Amino acid sequence: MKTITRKELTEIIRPGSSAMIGGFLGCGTPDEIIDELIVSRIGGLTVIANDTAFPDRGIGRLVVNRLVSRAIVSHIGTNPETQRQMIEGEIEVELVPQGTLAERVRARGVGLGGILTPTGVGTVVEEGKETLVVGEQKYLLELPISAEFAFIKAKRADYCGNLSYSLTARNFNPLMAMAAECVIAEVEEVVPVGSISPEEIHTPGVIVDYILVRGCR
Amino acid sequence: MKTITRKELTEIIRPGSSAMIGGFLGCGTPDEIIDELIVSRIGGLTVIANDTAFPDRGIGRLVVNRLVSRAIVSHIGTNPETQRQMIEGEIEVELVPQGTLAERVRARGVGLGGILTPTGVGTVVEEGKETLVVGEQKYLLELPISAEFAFIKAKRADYCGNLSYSLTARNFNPLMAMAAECVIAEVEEVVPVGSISPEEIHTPGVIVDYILVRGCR
Amino acid sequence: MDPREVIARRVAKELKDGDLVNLGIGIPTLVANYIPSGVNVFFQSENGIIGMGPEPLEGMENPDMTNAGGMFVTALPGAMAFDSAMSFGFIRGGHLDITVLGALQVDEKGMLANWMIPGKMIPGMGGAMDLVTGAKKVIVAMTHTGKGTPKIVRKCNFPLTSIRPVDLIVTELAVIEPGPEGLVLKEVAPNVSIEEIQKSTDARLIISDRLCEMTL
Amino acid sequence: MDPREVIARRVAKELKDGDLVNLGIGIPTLVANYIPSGVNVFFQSENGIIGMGPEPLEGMENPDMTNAGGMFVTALPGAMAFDSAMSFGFIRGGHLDITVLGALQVDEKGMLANWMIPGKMIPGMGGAMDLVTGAKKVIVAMTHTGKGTPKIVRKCNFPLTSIRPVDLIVTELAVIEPGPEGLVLKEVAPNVSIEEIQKSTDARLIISDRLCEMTL
Repeated sequence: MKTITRKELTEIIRPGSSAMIGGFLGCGTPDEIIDELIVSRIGGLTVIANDTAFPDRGIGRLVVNRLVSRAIVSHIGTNPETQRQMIEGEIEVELVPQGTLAERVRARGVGLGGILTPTGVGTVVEEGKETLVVGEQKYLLELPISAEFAFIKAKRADYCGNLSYSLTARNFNPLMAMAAECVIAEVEEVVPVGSISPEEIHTPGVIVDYILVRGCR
Repeated sequence: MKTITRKELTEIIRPGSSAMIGGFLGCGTPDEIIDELIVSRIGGLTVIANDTAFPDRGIGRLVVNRLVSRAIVSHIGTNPETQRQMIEGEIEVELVPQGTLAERVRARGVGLGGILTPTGVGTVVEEGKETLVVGEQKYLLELPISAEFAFIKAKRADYCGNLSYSLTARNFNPLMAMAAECVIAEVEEVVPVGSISPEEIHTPGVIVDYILVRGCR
Repeated sequence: MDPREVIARRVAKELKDGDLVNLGIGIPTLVANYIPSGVNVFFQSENGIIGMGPEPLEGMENPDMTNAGGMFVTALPGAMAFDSAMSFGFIRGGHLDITVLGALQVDEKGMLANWMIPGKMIPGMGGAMDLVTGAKKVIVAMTHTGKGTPKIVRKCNFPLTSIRPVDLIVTELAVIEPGPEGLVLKEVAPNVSIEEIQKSTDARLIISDRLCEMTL
Repeated sequence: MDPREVIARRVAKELKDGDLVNLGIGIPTLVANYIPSGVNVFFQSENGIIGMGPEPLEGMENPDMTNAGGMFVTALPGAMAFDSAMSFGFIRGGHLDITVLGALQVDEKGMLANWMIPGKMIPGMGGAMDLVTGAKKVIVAMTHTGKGTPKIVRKCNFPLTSIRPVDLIVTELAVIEPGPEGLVLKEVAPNVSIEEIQKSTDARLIISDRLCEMTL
């Protein structure tokens, strides 16, 4: 684990990368990483996230700034700009049921080859997917999803990179930290090793590559 | 959620039941529930657990007292009595890789129809199982596992039944609490609602049926 | 009474003590305001909490504490936070007693369409597909028509949310229960005739033997 | 030097700073005693902890803090506790850098058998199948023979642990690396001849061009 500055982000993240980004309508999203992507015009991104938030918030700002070429998300209803870009063919959007998205990200992180879910059976979500019947119930085989980067937001880190999330800002963050090749965590503060109890650490430092402390340019 | 006594356990648990039991070599096992099963001779049990611990500890004591007719576990090496009963045909043992057991219990609790794991491919664990190839890698389809009861051990409960586990005593407990029809939790203490922080609650009270407080007869 | 309040009040009567409940955005959210006294329910929100409380007082908002609509909420004593996999574990795993959602269309078989109007509006399914597939009881809370167009139709022509039928439809005019024979009209709002309801409904309604007036 | 210590010392040299490491029961556990200075590793234990420390002082044991062998251990600063699904998520998901395990047999293809002797001893696989399948590097740490019987064989006749070959075999006599051509003898213990090693080995050994003496 290495602590980095906003400027150093631009040496690590290349345009055209795929990135999982934590957050739920902006809550638990790494806003300063997003700020830097916008300032440095790092575009052509494939974004895997719960949603595209609002035009002026979180991942929505990446969309408005035209840095996203593809989005794999469960919801775009709160961001008219995503809908507009999608309808005009400027952005590719793959809609995934939220629970399925969570399990697909998790599957990658924990080394499963896929999961069987009843969600989406008999709907357009089933199209092009393998189905299996287990005990008379039909399931969709949903496959793991991976990315080069995970941009996550935690409340606190310790100097080993152990992360602790807060309330509903947790959401997809710990799942994404497990699933990407390079994990960059934006945190509000860094505390001494040992000051977060073993039960309050949600993501271990050994899987975190970089820490960006908010407000440190 | 209802608080019960050891005697009331015997009105709830019938001989011949299937039960998931938390613990890892006895650590995080509900010992007083086991005491009561032994005292009341509630036998013919199908036990789903990580292991059968030691002859004088945890689930091992159920085996020694001949209350277990079937065990679905990952390891019996620390309990010669389980091995003896198995070889002599007195107990049926299904061995499941530990990570697969965890995912099978979890799958049931979170409503998945199964998971694909690379673990066990090409070994005796593959026998009789469906295999799938995803992206050139072969996986076993492992199915959810359920039980009538989950006997779990938590450090603390609040008066809503919210549970908090401690260190390595957590292990299978929160997964099992999600997967069984009736959840009975043995706890060391019950604290006022609101005194366990939202991040420290690992199992919500809404899925816990009964609480047995240690030392309360 | 405002139609939205009628719907929310009637849905609230379906909640039982100890239930784990998920309320969708819009009218469903209002249900929380009308829980019968003596009934204690736990609200789950997809974004990762059980034990969600009402909107905070001004100045007491916390950026890490929002509901699935992105609005600030509070945590009640005994609240629990978790990640998205766990959150949908509760939903898909059958631990959620009741989900209340809005609808674009519901049909004679109880099928729900609520996430997309082809070629027009594609908000996405969010958690709706998991909620309808996994909850023990699915209640649709919606105005009976959308700008005069019936939302209770013979067959949904918008994409379905799930092939699992909903359990109850509550509108400002009626309470309707999908069953094996079709949609059963169980309750009518005060001063509303069966004919008026059928007129605003594209699907054929079966009149329950025990039809009664909606009480709020 | 005790053969077990030789093995543990040599394996310890494989650990790199920052590695996440899982040590099996028996000889592998001893590896923790010989970590090179300046190398900081994190020990993961299947039962649910990263950051496991050594045995506690007498009287400082806690019943909620044990290792995968059921022995009391301590938590180092920065330790993290988790459930069994998460624990094997780290293992199966490729987050574990090194696993060190014992063996009943290893064969020419690097296949490992370590959980059952048919008709004789069936401890069960525990976490071994996941560990061998999922870890980035699998090291077998074992005595070269079992009561004089070779454990490095042409083909395992005990049930396999995984079809993923191990990466390194460390015994008190030799360091052997399975490769596409077979087992390559890379290091020999001081005062041990190649002939002696081959005599204690059922499988044919390929002598490395860069064969050297084992340093501890």
